[in-house]
Amino acid sequence: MTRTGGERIRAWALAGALIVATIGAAAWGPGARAADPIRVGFGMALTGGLAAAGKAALLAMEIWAQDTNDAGGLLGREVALVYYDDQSNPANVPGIYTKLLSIDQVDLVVSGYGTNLIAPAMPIMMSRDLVFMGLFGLAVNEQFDYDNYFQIMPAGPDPRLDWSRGFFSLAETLAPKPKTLAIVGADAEFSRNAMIGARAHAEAAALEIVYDRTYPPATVDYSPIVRAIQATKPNLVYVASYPPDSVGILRAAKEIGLKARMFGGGMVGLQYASIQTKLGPMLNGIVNYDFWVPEPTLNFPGINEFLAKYQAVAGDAGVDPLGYYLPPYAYSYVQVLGQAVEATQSLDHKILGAYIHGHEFDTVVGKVEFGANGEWARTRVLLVQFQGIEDKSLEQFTRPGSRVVLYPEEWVSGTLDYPYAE
Amino acid sequence: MFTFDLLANAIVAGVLLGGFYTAVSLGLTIAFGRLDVVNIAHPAFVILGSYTAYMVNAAFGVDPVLAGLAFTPAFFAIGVGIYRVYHASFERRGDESLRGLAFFFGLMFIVEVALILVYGVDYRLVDAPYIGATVSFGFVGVPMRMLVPFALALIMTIALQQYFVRTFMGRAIMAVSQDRLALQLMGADPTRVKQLAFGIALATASLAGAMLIVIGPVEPSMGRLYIGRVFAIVVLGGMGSVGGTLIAALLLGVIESLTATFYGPSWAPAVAFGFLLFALAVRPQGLFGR
Amino acid sequence: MNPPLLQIQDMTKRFGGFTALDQVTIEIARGARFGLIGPNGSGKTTLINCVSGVLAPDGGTIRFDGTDITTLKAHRRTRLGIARGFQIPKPFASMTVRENLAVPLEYAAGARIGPGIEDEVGEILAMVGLEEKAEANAAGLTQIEMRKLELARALAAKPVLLISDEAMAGLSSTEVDDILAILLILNERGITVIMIEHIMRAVMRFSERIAVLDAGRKIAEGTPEEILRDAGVERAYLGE
Amino acid sequence: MAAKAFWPVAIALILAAIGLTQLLANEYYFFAAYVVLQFVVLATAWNILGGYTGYVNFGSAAFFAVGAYCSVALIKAFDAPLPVLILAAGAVSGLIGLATGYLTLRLKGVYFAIATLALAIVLETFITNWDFVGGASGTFVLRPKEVWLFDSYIKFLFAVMMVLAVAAVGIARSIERSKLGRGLAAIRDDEVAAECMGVPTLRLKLLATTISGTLMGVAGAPYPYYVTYLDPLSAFNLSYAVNAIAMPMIGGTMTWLGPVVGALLLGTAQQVATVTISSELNLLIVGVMLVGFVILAPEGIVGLVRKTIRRGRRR
Repeated sequence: MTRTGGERIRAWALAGALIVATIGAAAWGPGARAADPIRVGFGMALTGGLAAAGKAALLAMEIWAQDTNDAGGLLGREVALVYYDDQSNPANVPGIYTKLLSIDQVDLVVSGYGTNLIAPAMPIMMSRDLVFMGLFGLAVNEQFDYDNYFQIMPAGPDPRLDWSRGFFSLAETLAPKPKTLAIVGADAEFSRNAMIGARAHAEAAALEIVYDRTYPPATVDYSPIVRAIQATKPNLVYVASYPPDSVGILRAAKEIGLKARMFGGGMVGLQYASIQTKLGPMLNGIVNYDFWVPEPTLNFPGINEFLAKYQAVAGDAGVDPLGYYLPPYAYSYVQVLGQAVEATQSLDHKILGAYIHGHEFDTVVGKVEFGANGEWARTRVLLVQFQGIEDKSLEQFTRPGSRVVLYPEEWVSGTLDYPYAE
Repeated sequence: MFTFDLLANAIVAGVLLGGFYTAVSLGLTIAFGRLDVVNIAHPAFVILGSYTAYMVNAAFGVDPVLAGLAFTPAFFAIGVGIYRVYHASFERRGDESLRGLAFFFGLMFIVEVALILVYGVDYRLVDAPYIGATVSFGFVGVPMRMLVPFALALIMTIALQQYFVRTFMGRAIMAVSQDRLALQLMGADPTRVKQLAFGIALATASLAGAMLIVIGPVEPSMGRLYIGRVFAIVVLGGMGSVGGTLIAALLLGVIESLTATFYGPSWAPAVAFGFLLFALAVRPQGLFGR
Repeated sequence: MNPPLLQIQDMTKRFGGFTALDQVTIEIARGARFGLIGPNGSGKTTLINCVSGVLAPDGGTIRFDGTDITTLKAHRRTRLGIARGFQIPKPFASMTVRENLAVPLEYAAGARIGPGIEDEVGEILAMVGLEEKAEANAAGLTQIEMRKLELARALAAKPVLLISDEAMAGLSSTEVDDILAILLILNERGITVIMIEHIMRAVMRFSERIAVLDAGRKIAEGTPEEILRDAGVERAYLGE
Repeated sequence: MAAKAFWPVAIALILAAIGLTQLLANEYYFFAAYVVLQFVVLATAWNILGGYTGYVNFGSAAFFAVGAYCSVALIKAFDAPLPVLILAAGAVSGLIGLATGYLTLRLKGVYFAIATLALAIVLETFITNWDFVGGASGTFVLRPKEVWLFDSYIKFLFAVMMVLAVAAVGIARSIERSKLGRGLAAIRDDEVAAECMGVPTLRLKLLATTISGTLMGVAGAPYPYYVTYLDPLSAFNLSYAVNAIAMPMIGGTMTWLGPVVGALLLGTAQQVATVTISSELNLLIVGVMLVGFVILAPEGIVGLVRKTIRRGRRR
């Protein structure tokens, strides 16, 4: 309680020194001035809950940078990626993008993976009028209504509805027509939105919703939930889930013997090879959304070359070995930006924004055209069904026919096998 | 949509889940209830157990539960090591309440991040012949995926109970925090007894981890979700009673299962923890306390 | 006639199945020097814990200065004037000796920190012989100094009733005499003192009346001479 | 006398912060400094209960999130201005602190720690299911377009957080030097002895949980405007709880300076690490530092520095 004056002064000096250090250290970093290469800046989830996706996306973007530089770069300059780990935490995003823009002075910016990590960057982009390419954000622009936001996930102009359009369009074609629907999903951002869409479709199709519940992501055993669904005897079961719960629900459905005409819909995770090879034949009959599968109808120019490069390095990077789901789109969203720069011969964001709005792009995920809200002008959320899965080998998931496309019409590669179980 | 069939199934599912919760909680029942060592890193070690089982299963195709059993000596050794550090740094200084807690908190974080560094944040699954199979008793279906951990948890509970009641060291462990005098009369060195007990507590994490990955996919930060549940069970079980832990875990499992089935799964965790808060407020000695 | 300062009536305390106190009734007059003895585990400390409010009894009542304090919290009892030392010293380890005394002075005796309090602290420390150690850290004291600190801290609460729980264990005979002298001075100033002690010589010399506890029951009460003659007491201490 | 120097220095710091916002154009520094200052408030708040009173709160994230969500609710309902948000968030979090304390503080200290863990989950479940504030899908919060005196909103937020940090540290410092502070220290050292020396332990502990909770809520109140998109997972992020414990432990829990030093050091290190070493190592460092410090330097940096000074003087 009785400290000497000298010590107090020292304590204050320490505090002062620390504050100076804070400010000084914050300025420190791999900062560089706008130099020769064209710099593309972003934050990406390289640790934390979304790291699996973030790392795969980064790999795809590095392949794009390599491809672009091999072809002579943009505007005759090399491209370089400048990125930081957002740790899957939205709190880090505003800092990262201000650093990218005001200290690293990057020329172009693209988003990190997922709605939660796109949204916190939006106000910064809006205050500086920058073109912002989004990677797998769901309905982000609904709130911000920002003209220069473009999003590469093919959800379509009305993401919530388009997400499950395939599932419900196909349900209409079943004979006899289904009457009842169960909806179940996780207490989290994507699944809540997907469920809203599913409810809207159900209303339009006059389906009776007999079960409509969410569960917490921490659920250990899904049997009680699946049993409760089973008890309502639904014709259709629409699931909006994340990877661990997708597995849990699927296993519980098999164990309990869930009966439904169609089962699946919005299950995240069943697109990943690591999960597919664990579930194997259990997947047969599931209808689920997807963005790209190795079907003949989706054989876009450049996709196979890209996947070959990706798969060659995926093992070392510890990411999804096949890389069908996210990586082609991560490649495409920078590809779109690069094509815009080349076409306009400009790095002026106004010009770039106007160009992206008015043109169609040829990418490894096919032709891409953006609507007014920055989403794909037309939806290309695929509805696929697992068919003929015999064992747990990785190879069979690279074969056409293991996941046939049922919707949209333009890309159909097979027919629906139903009921799921009766 | 209430039916008797659904009720019966919900209770059975809850009991099975409760069995697994018992396995996760027993280590803490020993450490917290018997030794007064508040090891909040215990669930993180359970996840570590899941990963060791996964590693062996993926590399050699060994049954995950057997792998979990094989790793118990390693976990025991880790436990002994941790207790030595804990004792020397905190218990002896009488500083366990603040810094000791922070120590385990940091440990939890280190285990989690170490797993991420080695395995990444992907969900990991295991293969075993019984995963996906179901046995039916009338209209009650029991997934083997849940039944195997349940049976194992029961064996673990009984084995530990017998050990504590029948062996000299077991009785010493039961006495160590409550009855110093009895311990002295038995001629046992409390530090050594606690070291042994903490080793056993951590060894259970290896088995519990194996059960966890049999039940469903596992990722490194999952342990946090169990901290609250596990403490709820240990406290409700009466702090240090093996039988009480079993009953409390079964009760929590059934409550969660009934909530998930009839009310809405969203509220299942809040119901469980609300239960804990309520219990702490009105009956802190646990439901089956002394 | 004035009522007794402390009336303990049918005090009962159980721990699970073990009865630590069984309907103990004791009355202590104002200004008395009262001794409480009994073998290990006979319930002396439990009784003191019930009187000071650390434990809640399962039955019986406690009246202090005529008012029922059975359900009163410990700190309220201290403010009323019941202060105690602990058998195993419980110093505030992060504080200096001076700060240790400041806590009861501020909270129990209602003093404000200021020049006045310094005098009080000095006086109390001088009384117990700790004035040299005023600025020392409490955690670094020797066992004997800690016992003195226990006593000093209880005095800082300005008690009407002082309970000394084995304050002399481990002290040399001159130190025991010192403490006894302090307690006698305090008693002369009007403070009622309850002494729990194993050192028979000290209890017998100090106390006007003595109560004997055995296995949670009061087996005898009387003057030191009566207690020494009591056959039951002898049995309790020496066995059958 | 340094006791008198505190407030002039504090006010000078605030004025310097405001001055900086007018001089320095680069927004990044304000984003980074905001986060560091936010941790100063959180660490200081945690230390009032943890360091001064000896009660460990594992649920700092919950108090912080309640503050943030209280703001979201008031923005959605009334478009309330920031000072109102801060006051309301403090009040609500303080009440929750009081209630938690009331439920558990009559028990052994560790039950309080466990209860705070459980509380975090109950509150997260509640927010997840409360659709008005966005529920599980999260919610967008648009920053006001303009703000008086500042040319960007983040600079304004930075200045606000600076005021809050100085206020929090000031409160902690006053408590430390007051009768209340000595009472809390007595509880930390020995609760039974404190009670027997006339310290109303329950009331003081409740006061400490309330003040601590209030300050944590206050730290969270401006957060929705900072991040502009809030979802339960990030608001209840464990990193808040970890940092709120690690920072005072590393800085030193006995004085107000400890959490400040810890937060400035660890917070800055994390900000720098975010833009340099992009790896899990970043998180590992916090864990290892926490464990290392509690084992090897239980009095933290401040304690170490003091010891060194004392030793130096003796020579």
